[in-house]
Amino acid sequence: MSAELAEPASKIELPAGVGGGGEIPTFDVHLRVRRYNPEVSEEATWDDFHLTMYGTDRVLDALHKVKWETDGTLSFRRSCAHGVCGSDAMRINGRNRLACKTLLKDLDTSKPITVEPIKGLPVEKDLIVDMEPFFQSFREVMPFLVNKGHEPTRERLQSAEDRERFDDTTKCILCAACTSSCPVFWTDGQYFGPAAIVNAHRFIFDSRDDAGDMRLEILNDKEGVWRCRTTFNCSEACPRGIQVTQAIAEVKQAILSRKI
Amino acid sequence: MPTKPAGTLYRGREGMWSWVGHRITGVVIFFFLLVHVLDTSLVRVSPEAYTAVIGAYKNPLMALGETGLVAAIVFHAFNGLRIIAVDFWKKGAKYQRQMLWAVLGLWLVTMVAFSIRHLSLALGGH
Amino acid sequence: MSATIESPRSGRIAPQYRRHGGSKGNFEMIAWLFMRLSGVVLVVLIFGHLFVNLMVGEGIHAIDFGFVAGKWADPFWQFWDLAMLWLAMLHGTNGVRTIINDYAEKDSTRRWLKTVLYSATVVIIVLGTLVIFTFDPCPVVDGVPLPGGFCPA
Amino acid sequence: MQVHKYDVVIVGAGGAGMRAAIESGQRARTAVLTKLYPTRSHTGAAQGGMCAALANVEEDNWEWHTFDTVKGGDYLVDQDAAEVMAKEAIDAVLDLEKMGLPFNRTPEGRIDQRRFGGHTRDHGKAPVRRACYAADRTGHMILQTLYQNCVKHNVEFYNEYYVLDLLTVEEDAVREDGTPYKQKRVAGVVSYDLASGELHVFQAKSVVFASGGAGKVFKTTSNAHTLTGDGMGIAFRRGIPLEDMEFFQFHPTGLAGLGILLSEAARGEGAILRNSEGERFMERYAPTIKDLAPRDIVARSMANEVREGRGCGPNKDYVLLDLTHLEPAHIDAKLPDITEFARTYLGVEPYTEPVPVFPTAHYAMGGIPTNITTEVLQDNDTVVPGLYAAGEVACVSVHGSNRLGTNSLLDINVFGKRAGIAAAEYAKTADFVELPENPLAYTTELLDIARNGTGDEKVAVIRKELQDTMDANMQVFRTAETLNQVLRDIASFEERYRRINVQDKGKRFNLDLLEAVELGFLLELAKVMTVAALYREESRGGHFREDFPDRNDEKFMKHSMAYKDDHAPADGSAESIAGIRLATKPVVFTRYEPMVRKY
Ligand SMILES: Cc1cc2nc3c(=O)[nH]c(=O)nc-3n(C[C@H](O)[C@H](O)[C@H](O)COP(=O)(O)OP(=O)(O)OC[C@H]3O[C@@H](n4cnc5c(N)ncnc54)[C@H](O)[C@@H]3O)c2cc1C
Ligand code: HEM
Ligand code: SF4
Ligand code: F3S
Ligand code: FES
Repeated sequence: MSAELAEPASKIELPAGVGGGGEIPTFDVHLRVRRYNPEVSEEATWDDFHLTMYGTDRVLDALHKVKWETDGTLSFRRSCAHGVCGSDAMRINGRNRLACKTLLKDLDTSKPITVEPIKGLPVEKDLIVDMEPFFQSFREVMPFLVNKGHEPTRERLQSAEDRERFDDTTKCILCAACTSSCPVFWTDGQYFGPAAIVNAHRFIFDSRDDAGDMRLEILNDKEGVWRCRTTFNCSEACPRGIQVTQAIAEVKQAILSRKI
Repeated sequence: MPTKPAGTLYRGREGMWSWVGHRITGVVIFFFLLVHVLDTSLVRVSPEAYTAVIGAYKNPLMALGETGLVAAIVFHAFNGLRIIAVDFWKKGAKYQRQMLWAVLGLWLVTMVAFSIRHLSLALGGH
Repeated sequence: MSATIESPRSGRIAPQYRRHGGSKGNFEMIAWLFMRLSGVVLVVLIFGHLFVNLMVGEGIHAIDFGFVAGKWADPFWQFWDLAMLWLAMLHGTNGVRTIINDYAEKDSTRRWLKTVLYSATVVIIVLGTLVIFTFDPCPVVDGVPLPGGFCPA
Repeated sequence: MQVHKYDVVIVGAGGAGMRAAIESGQRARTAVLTKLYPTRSHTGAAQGGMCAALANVEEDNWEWHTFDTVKGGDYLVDQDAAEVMAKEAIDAVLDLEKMGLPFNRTPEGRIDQRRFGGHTRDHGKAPVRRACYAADRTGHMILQTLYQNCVKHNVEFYNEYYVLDLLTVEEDAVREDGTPYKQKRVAGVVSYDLASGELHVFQAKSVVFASGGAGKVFKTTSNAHTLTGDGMGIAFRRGIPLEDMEFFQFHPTGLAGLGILLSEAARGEGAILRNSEGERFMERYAPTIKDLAPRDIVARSMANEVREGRGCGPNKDYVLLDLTHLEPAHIDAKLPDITEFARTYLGVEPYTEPVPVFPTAHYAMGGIPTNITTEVLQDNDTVVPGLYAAGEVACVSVHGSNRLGTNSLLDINVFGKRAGIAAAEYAKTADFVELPENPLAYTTELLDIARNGTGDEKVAVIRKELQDTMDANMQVFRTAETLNQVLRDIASFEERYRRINVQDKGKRFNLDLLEAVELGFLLELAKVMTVAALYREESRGGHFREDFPDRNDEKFMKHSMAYKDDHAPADGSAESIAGIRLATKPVVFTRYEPMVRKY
């Protein structure tokens, strides 16, 4: 430790309310969930649930409460419950969010909270969509390191600055919040989509990689980067705070400067 | 895929709505341009025909329409420049929102100036 | 008991999402670049056009055959309007092409709409170009100048 | 019935599963079955780092690493395995780098390394910088990099396929000494396709279990909702023993009520713990090193404060992690993740308010017993040919009674790789084992019981009660009394489990049904853990018995092995409780003699 810290006090006065006692604040929420089960009907419906929730609860907790206490058929994906696995991207009050990272108290609880599946991918049941087209686009951009030089016995060297160059796009958890928020992707689902471009970016700008040109060629496709209309929905939806539109712009420029 | 009821509208922010505006204004201008070339072509038919058609543009109602059209063009143009900045300026993406407010501000100023002059000319007559 | 069946959820893509063969060449890139370049130039051209036609002098009231003729007597304005015509039409056509690509659901509709679009574009560009170049400030029919003409005194 | 045939089937696509798949996929026809999309696996949640004695920043060597691992595990570590792991750690890290993992770099461009609890130079002389890391998301980068390489090598994934049963056959065999025994052999696995609700049989020459941990037996846990110990449960039900299940690591600083992990780095940077009276209580428990005492000691001290009524909050059930005396700039620079989690999830501003924390169940040291080639053992030394296990589901045992930080990401890479190679090599020479007659029978029945149940019990309610009793009685403090309480509770849960009612009767994405099946595994494992904990009348590493507070090498320097045995008499003796038979397995020593574990 550089700066020597003063030894903290052995005992301090805790501010009121921190030490304990009192009731846990609760509040009521009205959850509107878009339901769809092709085994029952081809028509989707809106289901309403009224719940009493606690201060630290997230939308995921509300969905769990419904599933565990009221309606076991409500289906949605989730795993880590703290925003690192990318399972539970869904549309909350009209915007793509991770249910496990959206606190109820940050939403306007005087109105119903709407929860819908992400847009543009085939809905399979309730909040579950078919992720295969999404992952297919990811796979198509060669999202892996290609190095043509011969393997060193130790690690390949990379300067801290070169490492920093692509740091932002390594944060992706493939949650699809970005791609399914993109108005261009909604139209016909052919667009590679921001997530695939983000993951191509991660390698194109990795100094150790030799296949950047091939990836740029892939994204120079008619369904590639040129379809992006800079609507910024992706950047705003990304739960990892990745500057997605910026990354797309960098890829566009890389293609241009290679061609010209 | 589920049919009815439709889901809600995606609640995009500045970026999405500016794009919607850009797209709509682009199409509007395009169709106007088609018509505008056609009517201008009348100068090849006869001076009278042209002057007659152009006369229609001078009608006060049309003056409002023209103002609307210019509003569309000005928005499309300024926002087009914003998009170009996002594409080519390093910090464009970061400041896209601020740039949109700048676009709207400039648009307002331009339109106020234009409307005063144009409407007073068009409606004032002589 | 069937022996091997395809692995159902790895690589099985709903048909409407399957991308059919990428485009060769750089057409989309060039179109994209063209939109930006033409956009910048169009700002100058269109704003100049609007300013001269609507803001200067008496504005729209001044516009009549004579006004146009006066302008096109000058090759500068001929070139100006010609550039504006071409750039705006190509820019607009490419823009609408993008929109058709986005929203047409079926390939056949797409082809249809684009045919209509391109035909319209060709007609308008050809027509406009002809008008600018073959424009006669003093049209004469049967030896008599048409009324409203802009004939040298 | 749908039957797929593969040389190798890998169950689980976390770090261990995908590391295995990369090796196996290039050598044999391989399928990876996973109940989650690979990138959703919980390996992605790991933050701190992965250690290897690269000596990039200071002198280090793998023997010191071995020693630290053995000592950290309170000498219950099999030392041959620890040697293998520490030695191969270096290649494991370099492999990942070559696959593209974006490690943080030193100014010279080498992989950077940092300190982590328990890792020392020269057998405990001073802390050493051994953990390789990628910002504060090393696990995420490992998971992504491995998935990327699976894509590169075209590994075949079956996503959202739940493996629910292991197909084995038994053959009569004779040991070298002439005693007859039943030799198990692997025929394949049975899997449930979540999307369609169909069962699929995967016939395979080798099966690798890499299905991760079982943290969901506890209420407060850093583990994902999906970590329900399926792999351990399946193996156990098929007669494979489970080793050292009493050892579960509790991390001191989980966000209170949520269990989300706040890295140990917080206390390293000067944060301290306080109780409801504002007192820095660690001064009482560990007067010299205070808040930086080992994980198990800190966790126990925290629990004791709460138990004695000095907990905070409305229910007085947590303590506080105080960072308010630190400079905000320092916090931002060193602890960005902590501040982010505390703000997002508790709405607490760590600059000015103390953060509510409580020990959180973190890591299962025990699991399916394997040897160092990752072959699964059906008893102390008989290998099940063709069956492999790696990662948190397995017990090699490199973690003994307490895992060192950063050793798990290492474990999954070293032994994942070994498992992939071994399974593929075995498949090259072996033949398919004939599937047992009616391979779906067991699974069909399992699902039917859950699906067609008409009782009035809810899965979520039983699960919650299970987790509550585990947190209350099986957590950092254990006594014979609390453990027996758990066993009584579990007995009643098991009875109620037979009367559950699953609401969703459909076939598509019936997660309701699978939660019921998962609860079955949780109950089974909770029971094994408790029985093993009851048997171990000593305190060692992550297992602390208040009624036996000392380590007892004489009696308990050995691994516990729990077998499912429906004929085990429920005579109340420690070795045999209602369906579980306990045995022991010797610990492998190579060069380090047990010493008192103190830092
Ligand atoms: C918050 C947190 C932080 C951590 N930090 C560190 C650290 O800094 N350093 C360190 O070394 N360790 C750390 N660990 C521990 C380490 O991350 C894990 O032990 C390790 O990642 C486990 O990897 P795994 O491959 O065994 O399992 P997982 O990554 O959990 O993967 C399990 C896989 O099995 C599949 N699966 C499960 N059940 C079934 C089934 N029935 N059918 C089919 N598939 C199934 C799942 O889909 C998943 O793909 C941390 C753990 C946590 C929780
Ligand atoms: C005045 C100067 C203009 C500028 C600076 C400009 C700029 C742009 C730019 C940069 C784009 C690309 C948007 C994108 O890729 O997301 C665009 C699109 C478009 N422009 Fe223009 N433009 C101008 C004038 C015009 C004119 C005169 C027309 C009509 C003829 C027009 C019609 C369109 C159309 C239809 C689109 C497509 C919109 C879309 O895809 O959403 N523009 N414009
Ligand atoms: S870029 Fe962001 S939003 Fe898109 S998939 Fe990755 S993490 Fe999700
Ligand atoms: S939302 Fe879509 S249009 Fe571009 S900026 Fe993002 S990819
Ligand atoms: S559950 Fe993992 S990101 Fe939300």
